[in-house]
Amino acid sequence: MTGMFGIEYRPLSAVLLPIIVAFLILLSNKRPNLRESWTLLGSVLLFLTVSSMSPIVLAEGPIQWTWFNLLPNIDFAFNVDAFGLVFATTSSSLWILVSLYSIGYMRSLKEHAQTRYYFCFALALLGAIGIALSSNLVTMFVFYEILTLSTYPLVAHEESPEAISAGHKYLAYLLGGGVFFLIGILMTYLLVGTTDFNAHGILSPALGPASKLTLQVVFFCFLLGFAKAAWMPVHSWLPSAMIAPTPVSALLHAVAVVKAGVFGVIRIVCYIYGIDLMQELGLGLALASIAAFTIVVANLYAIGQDNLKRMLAYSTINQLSFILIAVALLSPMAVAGAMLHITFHGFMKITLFLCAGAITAISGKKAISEFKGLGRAMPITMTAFLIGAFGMFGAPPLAGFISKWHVVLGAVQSGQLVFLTIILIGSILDVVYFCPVIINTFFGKMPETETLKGDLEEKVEVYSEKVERLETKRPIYYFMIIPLAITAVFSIIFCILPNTFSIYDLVQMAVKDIFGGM
Amino acid sequence: MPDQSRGNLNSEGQILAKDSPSPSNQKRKSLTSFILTFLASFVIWLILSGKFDLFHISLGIISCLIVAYTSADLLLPQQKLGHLIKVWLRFIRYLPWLLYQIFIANLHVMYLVLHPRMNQLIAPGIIRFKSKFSDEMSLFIFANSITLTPGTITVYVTVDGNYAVHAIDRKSGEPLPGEMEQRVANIMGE
Amino acid sequence: MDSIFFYSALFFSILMLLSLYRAVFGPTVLDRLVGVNAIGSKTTVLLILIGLMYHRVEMFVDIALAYATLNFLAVLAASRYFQKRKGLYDEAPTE
Amino acid sequence: MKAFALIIVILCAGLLIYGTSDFPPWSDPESPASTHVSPYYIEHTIEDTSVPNIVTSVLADYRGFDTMFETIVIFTAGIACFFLLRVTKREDHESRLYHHLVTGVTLRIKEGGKLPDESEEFRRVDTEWVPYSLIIKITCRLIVPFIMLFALYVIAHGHHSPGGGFQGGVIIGAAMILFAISNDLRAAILRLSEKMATFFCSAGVFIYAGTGLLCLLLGLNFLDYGALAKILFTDPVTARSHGILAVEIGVGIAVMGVVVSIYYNLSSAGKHDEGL
Amino acid sequence: MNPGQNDIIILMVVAPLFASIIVPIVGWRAKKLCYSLTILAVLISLFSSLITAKTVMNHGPVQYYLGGWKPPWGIEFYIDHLNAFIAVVVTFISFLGVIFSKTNVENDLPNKEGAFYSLFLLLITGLLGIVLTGDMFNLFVFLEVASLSSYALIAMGEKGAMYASFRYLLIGTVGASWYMLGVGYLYIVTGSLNMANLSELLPALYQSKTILVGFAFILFGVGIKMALFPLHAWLPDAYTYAPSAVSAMVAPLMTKVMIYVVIRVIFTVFQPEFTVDMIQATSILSWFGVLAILFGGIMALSQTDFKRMLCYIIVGEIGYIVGGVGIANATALKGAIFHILNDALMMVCLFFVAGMVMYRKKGHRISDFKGIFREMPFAAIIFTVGALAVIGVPPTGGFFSKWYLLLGGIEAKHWGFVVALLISTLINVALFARVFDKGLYVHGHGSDHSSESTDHSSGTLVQKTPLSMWIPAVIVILAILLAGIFNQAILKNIVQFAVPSGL
Amino acid sequence: MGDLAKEFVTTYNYWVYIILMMIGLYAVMVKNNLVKKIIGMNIVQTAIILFFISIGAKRGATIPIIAHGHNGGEHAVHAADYINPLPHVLMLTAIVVAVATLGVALSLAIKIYQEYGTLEEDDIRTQTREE
Amino acid sequence: MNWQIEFIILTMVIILGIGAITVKDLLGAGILFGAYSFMMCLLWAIMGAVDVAFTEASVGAGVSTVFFISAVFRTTRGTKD
Amino acid sequence: MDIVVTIILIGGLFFFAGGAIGIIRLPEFYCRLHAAGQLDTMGVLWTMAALALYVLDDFSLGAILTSLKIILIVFFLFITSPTATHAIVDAGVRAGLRPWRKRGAEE
Repeated sequence: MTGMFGIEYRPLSAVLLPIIVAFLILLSNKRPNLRESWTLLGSVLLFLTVSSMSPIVLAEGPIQWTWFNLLPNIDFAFNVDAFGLVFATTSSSLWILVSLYSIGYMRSLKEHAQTRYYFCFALALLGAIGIALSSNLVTMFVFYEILTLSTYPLVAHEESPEAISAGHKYLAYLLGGGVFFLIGILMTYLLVGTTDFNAHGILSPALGPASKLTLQVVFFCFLLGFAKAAWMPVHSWLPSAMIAPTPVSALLHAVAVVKAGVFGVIRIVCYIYGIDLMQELGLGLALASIAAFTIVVANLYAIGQDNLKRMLAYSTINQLSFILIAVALLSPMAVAGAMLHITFHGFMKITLFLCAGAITAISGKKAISEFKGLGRAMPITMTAFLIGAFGMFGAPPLAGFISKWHVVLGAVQSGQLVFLTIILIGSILDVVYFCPVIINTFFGKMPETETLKGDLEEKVEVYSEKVERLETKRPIYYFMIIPLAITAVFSIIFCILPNTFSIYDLVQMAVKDIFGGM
Repeated sequence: MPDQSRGNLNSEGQILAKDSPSPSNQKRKSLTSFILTFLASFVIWLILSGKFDLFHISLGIISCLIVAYTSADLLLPQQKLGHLIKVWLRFIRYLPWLLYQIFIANLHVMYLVLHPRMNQLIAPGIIRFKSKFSDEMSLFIFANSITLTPGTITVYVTVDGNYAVHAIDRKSGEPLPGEMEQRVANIMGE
Repeated sequence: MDSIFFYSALFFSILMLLSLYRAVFGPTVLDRLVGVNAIGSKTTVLLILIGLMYHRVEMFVDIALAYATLNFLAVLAASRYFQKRKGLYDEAPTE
Repeated sequence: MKAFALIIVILCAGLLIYGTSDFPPWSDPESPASTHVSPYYIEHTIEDTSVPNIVTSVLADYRGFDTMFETIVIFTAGIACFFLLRVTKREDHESRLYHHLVTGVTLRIKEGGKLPDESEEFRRVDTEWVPYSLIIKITCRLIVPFIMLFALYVIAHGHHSPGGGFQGGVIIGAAMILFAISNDLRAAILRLSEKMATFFCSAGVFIYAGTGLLCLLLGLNFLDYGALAKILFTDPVTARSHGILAVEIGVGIAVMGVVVSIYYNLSSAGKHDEGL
Repeated sequence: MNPGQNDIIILMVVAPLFASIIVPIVGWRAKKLCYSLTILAVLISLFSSLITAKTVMNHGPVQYYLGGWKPPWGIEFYIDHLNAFIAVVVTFISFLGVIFSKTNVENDLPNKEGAFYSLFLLLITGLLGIVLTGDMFNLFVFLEVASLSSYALIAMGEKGAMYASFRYLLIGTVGASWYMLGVGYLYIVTGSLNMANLSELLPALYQSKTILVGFAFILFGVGIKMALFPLHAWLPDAYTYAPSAVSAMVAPLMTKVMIYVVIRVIFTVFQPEFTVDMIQATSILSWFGVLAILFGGIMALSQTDFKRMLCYIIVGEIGYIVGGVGIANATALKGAIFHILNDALMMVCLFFVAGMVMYRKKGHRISDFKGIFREMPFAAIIFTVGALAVIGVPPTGGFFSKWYLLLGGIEAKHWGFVVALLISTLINVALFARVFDKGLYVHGHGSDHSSESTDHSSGTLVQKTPLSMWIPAVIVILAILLAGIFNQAILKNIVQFAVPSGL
Repeated sequence: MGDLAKEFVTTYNYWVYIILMMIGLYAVMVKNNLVKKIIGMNIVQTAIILFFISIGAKRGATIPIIAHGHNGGEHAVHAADYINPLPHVLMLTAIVVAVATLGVALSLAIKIYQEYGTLEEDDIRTQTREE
Repeated sequence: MNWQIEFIILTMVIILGIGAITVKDLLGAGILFGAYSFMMCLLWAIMGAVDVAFTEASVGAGVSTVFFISAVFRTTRGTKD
Repeated sequence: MDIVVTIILIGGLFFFAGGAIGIIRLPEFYCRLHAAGQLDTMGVLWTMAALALYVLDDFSLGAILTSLKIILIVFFLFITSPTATHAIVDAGVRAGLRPWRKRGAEE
């Protein structure tokens, strides 16, 4: 096939699309409608491009595309393999929904600097897609940094002092981590002369010349580098980044940033070190311990939170560590579960965040204790929230069940019963901290002064006396409801049909590459 | 007096000081002075150069032309040729006398300087007198002659011939203006 | 003859040291100027003496001439300063 | 600060003395400095350039490129002084004193009085003006032409005796300065205007660099005066000698212009009024 | 090689030289013409440097005998890969700088266009001469040409520039004198001034104390000029107060060219076995680099003035390069040489931004950057690219030179340098985050007016940034990106060969 | 005359240049007045010129101008008869550089005086700090 | 051959150098610096560097002293040190 | 010839010595000028005459020209030296330097 849409050019076009969109957004900054249609168009095209690659990858194996030479033995190259495609599909499909939602959210709140917002959003997507598709550590590092930098203005979007300091914290953690990542890359390059990902790991030849300690130190450098994965000592940027607008939080938690972190860790564990080397160095255990610690502590934190978004943030930390622990078990099933959980958690968490955002945008409430009676006022939103929450602890008809099931199987497979226990405890604690929300919304009673009658439309009527803007911008309110409904639906669909978007096939293929079979 | 030049100046167009007309900006380019300057400088060139081949001579001619062109009006502003030669001849006649005077006076100063009780011998003071010259050149020669003669230094001269002379003791100051003025007047034909 | 030149040159240098006293310790600037002027005239002669000691006097005459010229210039410029700026004692604290 | 500076100074001195201990003996004819490169110059100067003054031949020919940039350095200084100091605006209250050239009378115009134009007759004088001493004026009038002649001699005879373009140029500049001191700066500027001085700066450097470029155009390397033989109709050795002369003249003109220009700007702080 | 190709080398120096002579004269009549003449001259210089670089790449080092005299006796231009590379950098940056200077000169220095451009060209001439020459003393002369013109140019800045320039002059002259003293020490024991000849003569004398002291003084002298850490005191003031066109040009180039001199002296005039093995000069140097990096970073953090902050960043960046030179293995040196290009590009980029902000807001404090992302979005983009390059974010060139420096540091196990480099990266992030915050977030808490309204009002009120500022800035960000993307092409074709043999 | 004294006398030039250089350096660093600093700077430069000229000195040799009377063009010129001309050439350049620097430095001093009304460094610093 | 003269002159050079930087009067310092240049010129003539001596005579004695005096004329004579 | 030269030279040295001592001994600026200006001029005249004579010893065109040059210098100094002296005095007077008076004399 020839032309721009030939198979070999698809990785490139997937990467170029967000850039083009970003600059189109910048150019049309005076015309909001045009700007937002670029965003939507771009996201849809990106999703189509990415998903069009999965049949080819499944059929013919990875798509290689080398652009130019960066450093000796290191090219600026893309290698679309199954695992990368999982992440790419997730983030590109979620971009569509988040864009839709953003339009509603931003317009309804009359946010400032919307051009910057959409511009940075597109660049963040560029980072995520690039991370997913890159074929070596250096290329990945490029996109990793792009992702970090482009999300910084988003985090500090509100421009209040707290927002800016949150942004600084975010930058400090992630770029500081980036430095360690760079060291890791440098050491890898020095030890083996290449940084290409390989399903069996590339560092094993280095074991001779370099000591075990070196490799262990390098691993921790990498781990520090992926501070985006928010494991426990380096997690604190995540809750403070909650100050950002909700779509941004959704982006951070579900679509791009933290997922890029765990994605990176999986890449390091499976594709740089390789399963055998990990076991030999005993690093799996170390990683699992960190993750287990994180799960427990993050859950305890989450229970104490009254702010919904902060609670969700700790929930995210907890879920990410769940993925890490799954990888650290180093058994095929567990790894498959981890990969699946990237996608599934993305969909579920985004549902939760979109709900939280909708609640804030419509009712102006942020604290869980104020949510009394909202379930009746906003039934669609709260139903979606319920779905997301149950998905989190893996209740059967929901997507979380599939991934958790795989992980539990994997834990059994590898015989790490301690960690199995911790996973289970974690899931139970999930229930505990979601309970207050559910109880408050569905069983609590709304305070007298703010009683809402009927469905959403009526609520808007009531509020129109107080808050004018909700009324005037009413149609765009649907922009917020529809995405979260869609994600909630997908959370269910993924349980019933795990192979939507060929996710399951791709995961299986990836695991087969790594372990040579399930 | 120079200090008077900054007196009380109020009236419009008051004369502050009288100065000689500056030769520099009056473009009196006379051929005579050009040729004379050229010749004089060429003689000096030959003394300086000491090379008589064609190349260096032509360089000399070019240089002397440049000098004559740029500074003929400086060296010889207005004199007539005959007058000039006469002045020079008389000046050369004047020189031995001047040298003799200088020598004598020098010995006097030496005596003063080397005398153990010098401070009692010297009696510095300023002498003022008016000379009869009106020509700048004669004023100049007279002033420099006074300065060269030890024991006396010209402090200032004005265009109209007022002199102030600093003398180291009475003996040095006494003969002024005296014989020297006469001789200088002779040179300039006044 | 060389030795005579040498000793007279030496004598000149010692005389210059004497003038130097005035140049360095002269109470007013003008005293320094006098000292420097005196050094200058001695230097002119000394240059020719050096030329004689090198047996290449024709080379040194030019330097002496230039030296005499420019010494004059320097003295003139310095004295010109006082013709324009009054107050020998006002501005500069003297020892 | 003083103690700190003293420590640094003493450290430097110690370092230098340490380095001095391995020097070859002073004025030793066998020292490397006297035996490695320089004998070539001494022994070949006549046959290469027919210039007896070795310093001149090395300066203008063997290391002519150095000298070219030495000229550029001084040119830079001239331009820099102009750039830093020159002011074109003039406060009006300064322009009150006028000199009537014909009679030599100095006038002060009252406030509101009509200012005469700067012309042949009237010349502006500044507040700091003092009458110029007659003796100094006449002395300078007499010796300035002589100094100029001497300077030209120095430039022209750089081949055979000490001197050369730079010294000659400085002496011409000194003659101009002498003139400016003995009369006033305006008189000097009337003789050699500022633009003319700048033009001389440029022209001098242009002569030097142009000679080099001419050599390049004639087919040899930059500043290889041997190439001039083609247009001077002489042998390359004589051509080199003439090339050196041309270069020296360039240096002389440039240096003269620069010295004069710097003096103009320094002595009047860029106002080009009365000057020192 | 035919002689015609060689003649192009001398054109590189002579073109700006002739222009600098003619420009002041032309300036009396036609002030506009000065600018175009200057551009023309620098363009010629740029082309000839490119052609020379090509020749060097194809045929190896080129020599040019000035006056036709063979090297130990005459002066030569000796151009190898290192020279050719730096010469291209110098001409390129000065080309951009000249284009940029137009409005600055017209607004701030009326009636002195001729002198300004003349000095500008002389500065370029001097810098190019330093780069090209193969003679130690000739280098000094060029150094003085460049320094003198830069003193004058810097002095014409805002209030305070005079005094800064004066200090620069004093310190710089002492530095140049020390350099000359060092050359004298070398001369007294070898009798030669030619670099190539010296490198042949010196190995026999490596035990001599004189050589050691001479080497030390050359390094001191050049160290002052390039503002290596303990000797940097003149730099921040001078470059902060200089006119924006001047600081955009002098700040990136002067120090870089001096670093070139250091590389020349350490690795060509003296052989690595002396400087690296015998007296360990390079390891001392690398520690000074480390100190410079840390000191520059910390001082930059405490600045409230953007240009002054950039000046301290320069101090730090010099530390990078000096450290890379000091590590003295092939990788680090490659990184150091490549960083010369990158640093020059990113510094010129950031100083362009400072100039633009100065033009619009009449100030260059960080607080003046408030809202530039809205009011001057393209300047903001340029700033962003420059800042990213300084931080060392991958697609820009800054990353790759840092990569090699780090790699070299790890190879040499020089952990101090590696750590300093990484810390400095973080400090740079913090530095630019401050500016970003000022530029990006104008609304503060509780934004009352919507973004669209500001968008409309800002465009009309303030005057537009002129085209002459635009074009160079756009070129420079393209260059930064291209230097990153095609770093392998640059490294493999030129920089690799620029690394001296014996390492 | 003892060996030590002889040694001292024959290397006196080097001692003097070091002393001068240090005087100049001290003046540049410590002196408060800008013109004094300029003088110090110039002294440093002259000291270096002195050093270079001392390099060129050669025992029993004459000035570096080929004498016509003794050995003109047809005779061979012996290098040992003439003082090493190269340092002279270099120092001519250095003197020119020194005077050029002096000119620029003095212009700057004048400008500083116009701007601050003083030439004392500490006064200038106080004024700068007050702003 | 004539180290004695050289010795005296070098000593004078040092004295003048110290004098030039210690004198509490800028004009005096300028004049002394001019004298310093004279001595340097003489020194170089003694060492046989005629061209350098010539240059120093013209530059140091003439031009640079005049420059100093001009600068002092345009600024101030007084100084604290 | 050598003896003549020596004698004249010593005469010149004598005057120079007088000048140098005068500069140090005389009590004030104006008086010092007398010593500095005139005795030095005389000294220059004598020494230069001696040197010119010595040069003339080797009788050739070059020698004559050289001695002429030396005479030129003398001539030059005879014009400039009194002028310089005058300039310094003038400066002193204008700068307001009071001439020294003997204690108790005249007033």
